[in-house]
Formats: sequence, C-alpha cells, structure tokens
Amino acid sequence: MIRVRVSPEPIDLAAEHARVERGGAVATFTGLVRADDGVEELTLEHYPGATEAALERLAEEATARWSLAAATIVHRVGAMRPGERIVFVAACAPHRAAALEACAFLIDRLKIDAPFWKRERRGTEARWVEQRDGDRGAAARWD
Amino acid sequence: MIRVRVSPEPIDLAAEHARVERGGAVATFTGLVRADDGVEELTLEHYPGATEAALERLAEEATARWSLAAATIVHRVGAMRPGERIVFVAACAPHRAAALEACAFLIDRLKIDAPFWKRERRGTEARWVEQRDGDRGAAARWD
Amino acid sequence: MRVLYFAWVRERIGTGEEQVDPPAGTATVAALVDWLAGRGEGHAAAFADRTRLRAAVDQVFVSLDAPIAGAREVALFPPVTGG
Amino acid sequence: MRVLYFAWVRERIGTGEEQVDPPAGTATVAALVDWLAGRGEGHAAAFADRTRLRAAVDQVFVSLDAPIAGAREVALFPPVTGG
Repeated sequence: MIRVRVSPEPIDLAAEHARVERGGAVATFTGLVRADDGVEELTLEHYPGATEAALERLAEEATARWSLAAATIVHRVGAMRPGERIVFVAACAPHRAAALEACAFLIDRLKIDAPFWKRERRGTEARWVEQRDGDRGAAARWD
Repeated sequence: MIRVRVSPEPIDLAAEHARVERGGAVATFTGLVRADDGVEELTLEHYPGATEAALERLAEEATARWSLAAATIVHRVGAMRPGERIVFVAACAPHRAAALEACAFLIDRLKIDAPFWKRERRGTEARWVEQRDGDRGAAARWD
Repeated sequence: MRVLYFAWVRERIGTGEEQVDPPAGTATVAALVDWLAGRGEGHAAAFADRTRLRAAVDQVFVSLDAPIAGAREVALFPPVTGG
Repeated sequence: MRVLYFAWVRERIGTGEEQVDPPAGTATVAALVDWLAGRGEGHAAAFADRTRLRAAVDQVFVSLDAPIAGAREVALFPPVTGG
C-alpha cells in the first residue's frame, strides 16, 4: 500500500505510523526544522503535480525493490517553525533489513528527485538553501 | 538524552517519538507481532535488571559513536497479539546519515545483545523462537 | 507553451508562470533558456549561471540539452532541496 | 550462589531460580553446568545440548569457559530472540 501526501498541514506522525503497520517491521525517517542554527522560519516551495508524481514513483520503486507491504511519504509545504516536522517517510516489510534499507532509500532519493525548495529566514534575512554535495552521493549509492 | 524502558505496557509511539525529536533527523524502527503466520499470541520473557543494563549500554554506545542528540529503546514484555508493537528504537542526530545508521545499529545489536526470549502460541501449540543465523551476521557488520 | 519558475528563478523573474511562444527552431531546453534570457533583466539574472539551473519537460526531470518539441509545460528551477 | 534460568531452560528445569552451593573447585560456568546437570532429569534435559546454551555471570554475558569465582548470580538460557 502506497501513500503519498504533500500538504501545508502539520504531519500527524501517530496516524501515519499506524497506517503503515502492515507487517513485522517498520522503519521511518522524520526530518525536522533544526532549532539550533538561528533559523526562525523555514518555507518549503514545491512543483504541484510533479511533486506528487515523483514521490509516487519513488514509493513504487522502493515497494518493488524491497517487496514492501507498505510505503509512505508525507512532505509538508509552506511555512514552518523550528522543531516542526518537514518530512516523514516509512517502509513496512516482513523483516527489518528490507524496511531499514527501503527507508534510507526513500529519504536519500527524495532529497535529489523531488521538486521541493527550502528557504530559511533568520530575522529579516531570507536565503534559499543550497543542495549539499553529500546529497548526490547518498542517493547515488542506490543506483 | 538516553531513554530505555522495558514494560508490559503497550508502546505509545507518538509520545516516544516526540520525546526523541531533539535535532534535525530522527530514524526509528518498530518491530510488530506478525499477523500473517498463524501466531495467535507472542510472549516475551526477559532477564530483569540485566536487560535494562544491556539496553543502556547499547544506547550509550550508539550515542557516542554517532554523536546522537537522543536515543530511545522501548521493549515490551509479557503477552501480546498479532499487530502489536514489540520494540521501538529511535535515534536523533543533526543529519540523516547518523540517525539512519544508529537506528539500524540499535536494532541489529539489540537482537543479539539483550536477554529477551520469544515464545509463539498457535492454537494449543507453543514454541520458543530460535535465533536466526542472519541476526548474528547483521550485528557483526557493526563490529 | 507554458513555462514555470520555482524558488530563486521565480523570484528573479518576478513571476511563477508565463505563457510563451518561442520562435520555430527552438529545439532544446537550453535554446529556450537562451531565448527567455533576452526577455528582460530578471530573466537574464535568473539564467546567468546555467550550472545551477535544472529543468523538467511535461513534469519529467531532464537535462538542459533535452528536446522540447511538442512540450506543453517546461519548468526551470534550482537544484532541489527537499526532505 | 544464585542461579537463574530463562525460556526453555527454565521450563525444562521447572523453576526460574535456585540457590545452589557447588563443590569447591567448580571453576567455570561449564563446570557449574556439569554439576547442575546431575541434580535431576529436568536439569539434564535443559543442559543436554551445550551449543544451545548461553550464560551471564553477575548480569554480564560470558562464554561457558568463563570463571565463576566470586560470582553471586549465574544465569543460563538459550540464545536470545528479542527485538
């Protein structure tokens, strides 16, 4: 079962986790707005339509590759504050190795394959976040 | 922040997850009683005192190795039903690679280092679960 | 043809969407970008550094040398930073 | 000395805990197991296959050839299966 959601609503982790519990092992990754680097607000822009399609393809690829019982990708868009959840990905499989690997795959590939852009605001200064070199490397290990 | 809990109470995933959210990245693993292989009840026995000490050492090792902001290990004991949560481990770090690796380490090592024993009941037949060969191999990759 | 802009590409150009009619013979994304860059200062600034520019044709990620024949929607944006 | 049993070791022996006083010269976990195996049929059955037996001395996992000098608590059990 694949679930993809892109929304300005806060991520309901308990509900999303319960939804993906369809086998013996569930692995999740949650990305949060870091509270320790002076950012007061983070805004996520995305490419409506293309984003959802990219996330669907990603969840389908993980499901086929690791025979998942369920895969979920929930990404928040719009403005959020330090400590809030930006993204939640989860993979459910009969055994843990598949769930853990698929979860890492989902977040590594989401970072380079899905059309989202982050803008940070500190006081009156706003800047677009640059892609990290490490993100391409982390995603490439799944090629 | 390290949290270790061994209890017959159901695992409150939302509360446990919120407690561990102290940085940019949280990775979790949840083990569930499989509902698809005829097991009607799973009972977890443990070695009181030694279990908690083993889990504390494990969480401390992960925290030191990956500079975690938080690590949680919650393990249920006693009788449980298909679909219920047996174990929840979580690692929080500034970036995702550390959180994902530490989470996999925690569950791989818990499987061979912590004194828990599983007994499955199908109808009137009960049997103790045998350790899987793969569990030793999965844990050994962290040596 | 519909052209979409995101993030700082959108900010520099001053709009997130334009309907454009590039000259016949505009074969690739790169050629479209060359033509769009001539539409004004904002466009020129947005497209000054092609190494930081990414594209999608009809919502599929492509490289800048990809053809645009028959495309209904081309999107231009910086490297993505989600997750 | 307190001896603890878990899982099918406990079931075969019929109790989870015993206070025992092994003879002087019982130097290792393996020697303790040899001596305990003579206490009855349940003990003998529990300890029949040493390859499936694991131990902890004062709550620290050890191999069967570990010394037990000064130990207050020895636990005997099958390979663990938590998680």
